[in-house]
Amino acid sequence: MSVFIDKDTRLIVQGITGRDGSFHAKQMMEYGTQVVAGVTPGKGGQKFEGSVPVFNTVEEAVKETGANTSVIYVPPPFAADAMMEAAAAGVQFVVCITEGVPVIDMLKVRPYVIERGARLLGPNCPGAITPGQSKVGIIPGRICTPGNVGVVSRSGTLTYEVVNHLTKAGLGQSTCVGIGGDPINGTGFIDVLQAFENDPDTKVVAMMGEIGGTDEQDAAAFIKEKMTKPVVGFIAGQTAPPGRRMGHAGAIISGSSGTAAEKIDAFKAAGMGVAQRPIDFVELVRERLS
Amino acid sequence: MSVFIDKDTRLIVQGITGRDGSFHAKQMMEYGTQVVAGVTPGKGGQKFEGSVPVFNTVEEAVKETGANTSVIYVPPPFAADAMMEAAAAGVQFVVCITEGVPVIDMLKVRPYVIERGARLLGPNCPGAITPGQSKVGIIPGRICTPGNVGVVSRSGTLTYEVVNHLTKAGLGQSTCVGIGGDPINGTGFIDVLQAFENDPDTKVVAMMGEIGGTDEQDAAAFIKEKMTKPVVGFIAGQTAPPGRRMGHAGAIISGSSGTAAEKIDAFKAAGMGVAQRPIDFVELVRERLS
Amino acid sequence: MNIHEYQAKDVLRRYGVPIPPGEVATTPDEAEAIARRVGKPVMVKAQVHVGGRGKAGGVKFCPTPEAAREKATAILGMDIKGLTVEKVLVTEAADIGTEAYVGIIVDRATKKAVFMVSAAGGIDIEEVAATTPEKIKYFPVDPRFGLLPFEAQQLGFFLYQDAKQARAAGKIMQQLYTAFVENGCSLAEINPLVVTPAGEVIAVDAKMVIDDNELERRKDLEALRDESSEAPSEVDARNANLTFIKLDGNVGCIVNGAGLAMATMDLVKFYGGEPANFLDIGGSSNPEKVVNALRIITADENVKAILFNIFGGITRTDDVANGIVTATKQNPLKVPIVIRLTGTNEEIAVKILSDNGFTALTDMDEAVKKAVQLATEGGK
Amino acid sequence: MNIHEYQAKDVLRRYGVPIPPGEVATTPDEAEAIARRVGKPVMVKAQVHVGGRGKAGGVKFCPTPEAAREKATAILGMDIKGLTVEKVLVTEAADIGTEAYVGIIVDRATKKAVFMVSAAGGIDIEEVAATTPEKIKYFPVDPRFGLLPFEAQQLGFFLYQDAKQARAAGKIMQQLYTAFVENGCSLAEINPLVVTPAGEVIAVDAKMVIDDNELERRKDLEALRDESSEAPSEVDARNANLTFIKLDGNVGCIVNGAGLAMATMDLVKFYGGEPANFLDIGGSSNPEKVVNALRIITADENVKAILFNIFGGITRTDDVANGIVTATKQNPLKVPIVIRLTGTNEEIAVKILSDNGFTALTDMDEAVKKAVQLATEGGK
Repeated sequence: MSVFIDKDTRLIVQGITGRDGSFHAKQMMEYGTQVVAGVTPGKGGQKFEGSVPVFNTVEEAVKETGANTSVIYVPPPFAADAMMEAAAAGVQFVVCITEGVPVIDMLKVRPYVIERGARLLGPNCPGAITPGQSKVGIIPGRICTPGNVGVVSRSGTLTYEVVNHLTKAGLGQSTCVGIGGDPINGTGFIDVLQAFENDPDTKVVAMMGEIGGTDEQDAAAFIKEKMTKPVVGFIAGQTAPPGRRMGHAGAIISGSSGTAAEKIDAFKAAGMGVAQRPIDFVELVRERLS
Repeated sequence: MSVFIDKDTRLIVQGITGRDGSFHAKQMMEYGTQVVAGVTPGKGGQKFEGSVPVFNTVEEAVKETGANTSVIYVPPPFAADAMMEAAAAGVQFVVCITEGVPVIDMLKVRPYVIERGARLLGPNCPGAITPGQSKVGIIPGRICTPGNVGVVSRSGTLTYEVVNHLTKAGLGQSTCVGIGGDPINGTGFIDVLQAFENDPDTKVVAMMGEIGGTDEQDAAAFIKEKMTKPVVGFIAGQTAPPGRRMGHAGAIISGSSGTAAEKIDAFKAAGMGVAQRPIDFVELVRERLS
Repeated sequence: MNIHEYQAKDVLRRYGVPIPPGEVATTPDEAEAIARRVGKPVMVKAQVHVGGRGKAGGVKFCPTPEAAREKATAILGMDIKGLTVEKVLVTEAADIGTEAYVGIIVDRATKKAVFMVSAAGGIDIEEVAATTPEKIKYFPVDPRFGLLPFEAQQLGFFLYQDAKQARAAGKIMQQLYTAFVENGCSLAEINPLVVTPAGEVIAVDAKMVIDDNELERRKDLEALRDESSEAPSEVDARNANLTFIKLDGNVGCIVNGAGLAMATMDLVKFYGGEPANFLDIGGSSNPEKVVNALRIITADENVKAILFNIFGGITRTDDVANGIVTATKQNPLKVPIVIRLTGTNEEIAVKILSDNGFTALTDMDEAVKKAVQLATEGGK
Repeated sequence: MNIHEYQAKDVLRRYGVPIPPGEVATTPDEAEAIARRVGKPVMVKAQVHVGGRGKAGGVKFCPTPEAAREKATAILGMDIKGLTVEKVLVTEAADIGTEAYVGIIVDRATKKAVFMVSAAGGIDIEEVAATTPEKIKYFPVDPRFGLLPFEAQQLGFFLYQDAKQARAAGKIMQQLYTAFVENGCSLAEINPLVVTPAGEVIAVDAKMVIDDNELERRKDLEALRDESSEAPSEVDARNANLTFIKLDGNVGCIVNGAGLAMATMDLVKFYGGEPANFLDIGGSSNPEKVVNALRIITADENVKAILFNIFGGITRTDDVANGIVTATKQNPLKVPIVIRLTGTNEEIAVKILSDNGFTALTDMDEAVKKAVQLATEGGK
């Protein structure tokens, strides 16, 4: 078991002939992900790497290959359209890696995707990986190993850092999910926490948050009320100055809400373990696994 | 029993201080309808006819009076907004009498109202009446009498003509519903037929259609497949020339679909009684009631 | 309301749709001057609100400005299906590779704006629909999101294999959709949508029908109305807020409500007569409307009897009675009149009428029978 | 991206929002001339991207053009919270009856654009939110339908009892919403929204923040950027596609990814150091970015040690290694450097670095501890 993706994931890569799309399509194929189709309008009929059929539209790709998941590597101005196209074609899990999607576009994408019953991860996220089964996105497969730790994070490389520590310590992962830090996205902490709670293979959850907003506080409330499984949390940005945007849309503190201290307090109030440093996850998770 | 409205209907009149709104509000009150509120922005705090409180917004009117139904008499450019306001405020049955609502507006009103779980009747319709209980709209109360005939029609005065015949012949009505002839409206034949099928007090249905579109054919298919109660039908426009718009948006024949002959054939194929003249309803309905 | 091809093209150009240059002319001189400005072979196209212009000789290719003058001379003033050509569009003659059809209508069945596209363009889409329906793709647009780029592109790929052409067509469809919505259309179409031998996608003919209900709030659209291309009696009726359609019979009908008006016409036929018109005085009570209705009806020399059929609901029958009295005093009738009215203020109406020498009936069948009988007698 | 009040007002005027006339001036002469054109008493308002201008003396009432010159002379060149005033807005001084607040933000919690309106305007809305939250009405807008007229009017009635004023405010809110959406804003506000003694509703101050992600496709909005009102090092970083924020410490940090960058700064602090900056080189691999990052970091004289922390995923660590080698060849470093890298192409990167005399670490904690130690030693 796992969440969102597994060995039965049949993946479409939107933007497969682009620079990022082709690089990561190969990486995902090497990892063992079933990449069943690519989409690039105008390149329909070609084969990617000699084996993966390329289509003009997601609709065709789904019809011909029975794909159930899609990952998007298209430039920001076209990303919103790509997400909606995937949802309209009946794709159940849509992962958008693209960074820099205008937030005004996302205001409409979110209800569109939800209405069509699809789950959207991202945009501006590293995707998800179920070690040993399937990788959808850009999380380096090498640093992961199968196990029982569910990982969910708002950032990319910080996730890798933590996962790397866990793997080195022999603490494998059920699924790692990067939700991205954009203000309007498809999947939030609570969605992933709920999925981990329901997943028999997840025994403990590692969660990496950031300053800005109240998503972590809301997640803490959810953990306290609804979760039986232990969760260990971390907040990046304790030294960040207030009122400044720290590199992605998520990381901004304004006023009294969204500070690291406030979020850590919420974690503690929910009875969560709190990691001070990324490496602290190792001990905190280990304690809760045994 | 009845459909859509009954003695528990608590009605808001939107546009109650206008020319048509005030006239018909009085008529409805005289008929015995519980008119619990009026809405005219800027006239909040006034009393209509010394007793009905007027509010600035439908939201307030619902909150203060527990209204569950609304009828709209506002000029065409504001009608779409009025329908959405009623649905947003939690009104369950919204009746729009206004004629001349731009069809482009209705394209958005329809999904808006449906999403909010409200039923819309109209626009450009005469409303509904459950004889002896409640009248919402402009159908003359005088010509109706309680009974077991459900009446549904795309037009206004033609409905009166038929109802008048029925009443004179002693054939009372459960509810009379005018759905209006606009291309995009809230409630169609099938919705009303389903409601009559479910209503224990309705024994037979009288249905008046018009040339144009395929609503009557679709209704005939529904009657054949889903209805146990007998339905008598009529189509206006047998002598109308093709390709011309006959006075309201509904009544246009184009190409091979939408002619009176085609609709009458569909009625016959569904085993329905077919009235050649309005007065024929009397005998056809009477046969099916006994 | 129909607008002319040249007007529809002006609208669509504002939304970015690629359309060959052209201007409208009302004289051969103008036509020649436009052709000269275009500087290439042109088409001269009759601007009338009726289909089948081409077959009627209203569309001609002109290799030179002189030819444009000559063809414009022939087409201006031509009668096409009863309408006189007052204007021609003089427009660059496009090189035509393939012809496709792209249209949007407000669809009663899906309750949405629906795209219809077909690679079999250039002819009547209804013919395609009847004979080879598989060649048409229907696509209902979600009004909350509009026509999304990927949807437009999918429609483009239905028309063209070539990605560049599919994208160009998709872009045109998005522009057409925006124009459709922003101008309150009930129909907008490009037929043919042409791919030139050079691979460009352009709109060679365009049609737009504006929803009549839009005109009240959009005076800029109302201004596009060309009354010269409509029957004068219908223009007159519209200006009096009446809906009127002239037919060939001899029983003039004045009714309130479209459904009842059609049922009345049907009943005229049922009892052996022929209706002379459809006329709906609408819902609101206004004696002036009755006066205008009588004026329009009696202008038709075929009318041998006049039938009023009024079921008063929102319409007050006393207003109608007053209108009849006023109108007949101004212009005494030369044909018999049958008045049926019932409903709101019926007693007052009956009194007004009988005080002025009219008889009022209350039964529709009786009134229709009598009107048919009078018309038949009068026609002898 | 913040834009100035005068720019936001120009945008909102295009959407029909009633705003008193005014123009921007960069010299006292211009200010006087504008005041003369306005022909009424004016306000002279410093245009800087910082709150609290008024308290800092950057907003002055001027009854005459001469006063406008005088106040402009005082305000231009003034330092407000570290920013120099380069421009002033000279605008008609409105008669103020009541002051309300109207704003829209993109809200992370509801995932919608949310209106915030309050009759308690004129001051910082965050203060109102903190002290009297019941005075603010929040209204999330359904993005599929936009702000509907009745919704806008309801918000208007929350501000004003008077129907005319409520309607006027509602109309302004619809205009503000359209401007917000069409210009890709993350925030748009009018504060105060004023009712004049004559009963007119007008916008007296306005603020807009454009989503940075919008700028790539909207060069017209990018053109509104005023680099003179930003720290030069941050302008430099942005032009190099880096996200950089200067802080006061002595450990210069170069990291890939915002989350890891913040975690690195936190770890510097944890081990007793102080980060000199936030710097995210982003996801894509490009040696040029590393060169620019080093140039920007080393321009800060406080920096006593440089810490690279790269976890290669999409970023290829060999690209980073090449960047470090290139940059340090061009401009030899004057402070020690600690390089931690792991992930994609790690072996190649380590070889490149060791071939060029650098040592690469793979453990983050170890690297941070070493950098803090070197900075502390260097700082002595």
